[in-house]
Amino acid sequence: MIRVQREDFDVGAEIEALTRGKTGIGGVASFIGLMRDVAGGSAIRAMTLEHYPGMTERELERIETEAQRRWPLIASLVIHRYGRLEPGDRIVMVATASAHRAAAFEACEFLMDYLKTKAPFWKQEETPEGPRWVAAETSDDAAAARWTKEGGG
Amino acid sequence: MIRVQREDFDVGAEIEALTRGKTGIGGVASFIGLMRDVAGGSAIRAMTLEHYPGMTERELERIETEAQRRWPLIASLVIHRYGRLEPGDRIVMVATASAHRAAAFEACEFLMDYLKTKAPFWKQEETPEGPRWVAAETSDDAAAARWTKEGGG
Amino acid sequence: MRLLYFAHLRDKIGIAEERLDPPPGVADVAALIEWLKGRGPKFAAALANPKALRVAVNQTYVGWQHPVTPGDEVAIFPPVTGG
Amino acid sequence: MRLLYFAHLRDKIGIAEERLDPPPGVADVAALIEWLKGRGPKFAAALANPKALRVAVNQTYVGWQHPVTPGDEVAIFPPVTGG
Repeated sequence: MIRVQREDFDVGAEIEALTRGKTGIGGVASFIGLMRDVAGGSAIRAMTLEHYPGMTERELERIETEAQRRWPLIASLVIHRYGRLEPGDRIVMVATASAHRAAAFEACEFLMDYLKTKAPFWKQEETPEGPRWVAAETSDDAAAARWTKEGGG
Repeated sequence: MIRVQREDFDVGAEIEALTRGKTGIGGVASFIGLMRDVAGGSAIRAMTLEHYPGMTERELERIETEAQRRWPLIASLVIHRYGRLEPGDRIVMVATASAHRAAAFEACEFLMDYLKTKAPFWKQEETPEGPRWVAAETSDDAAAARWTKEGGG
Repeated sequence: MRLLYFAHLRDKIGIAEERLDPPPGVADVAALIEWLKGRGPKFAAALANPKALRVAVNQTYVGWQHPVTPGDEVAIFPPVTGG
Repeated sequence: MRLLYFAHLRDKIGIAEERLDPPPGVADVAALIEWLKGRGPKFAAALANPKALRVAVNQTYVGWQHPVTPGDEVAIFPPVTGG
């Protein structure tokens, strides 16, 4: 399941809803991205996440489908927020459930790596020097590329 | 922080407590181990986790210290339950928080792998054929061994 | 054709969305970008570095040889920074 | 010396914990296991396969050459299955 929303989410409730009644699940890996108060040496007061409505949902669904194709997932979830966020706020959550932990961990990392390089979101930070668009990280491209090399789990 | 307890835990509340006020955290990786209703081809009604009080805490602390030495963690948490559990019940939770996601993911996997092979817990399952002690998995030894080969993050 | 610009590309161009009818010779993404650059100095500056551009046609990432047709939704944006 | 047995080892031996005074010649883990095996058929059966045994002295994993002394807490158990 994927969701793109302005509102915050409840991590415990989301994992509970994802796994409830599915007693074949042995492990749930999850990742929560939080807004940091520093970036590139500047203090960040807040940031605004812009996205491309329509394409965002399509890309997240495509990435989730790919993860389900590569690993034996019993359940998966991607939630990504947009709008204005402050330090400590939750930005993104990915959770993957499988019978065994290796598949859950790998699929969770895969989803985060692909989301970072493919989901059409852009961050604008509010710094003491004014607003600043965040530049893409080459380390994110490298992280995503390893899944192409390995050819999947 | 490590905890060994009979009671269940609240995943969302634990992550919230672990990260609150630490606005340098960019990502939290977590893993939750759940009790499955099948194992080795048998339906499992329940299981009882026995442990070695005293040594369990020492081993978990040792493993957590090692993870903090290898990766730049801002916070970490290991909770492991003991006693009687039923399918769908939470068994274990590991959470690792860092500025960036790669360190959080790696440390979380490391903690789970080491916990599986070093923390003195033993599972006895209630099967239709009677109680059965779970045998150790060689795949768990292999998973833990990769951290020795790689020499850390 | 519906054109969408996002993030700092939109800031530089000064437009978020527009409807355009490129001439018939503009048949793929590369030609469209070239044609847009000829529309004024803001477009020329914003679209100067092709490596810093990502293009989606009908909400799917495409390469520069991908065809564009009058009914398409074409989005041009910088590399993404979500997650 | 305080001896502890866990999981199916405890079930086989029939004892969870005992206090023992091994003879002075029993100076390391290997000698202790050998001496315990001589205490009866249940011990001999439970401790027959050294590869299936893990040993902790004073709550720390040790190898078979690790010394044991009268004040130690020695735990013998099968490979762990937590997580």
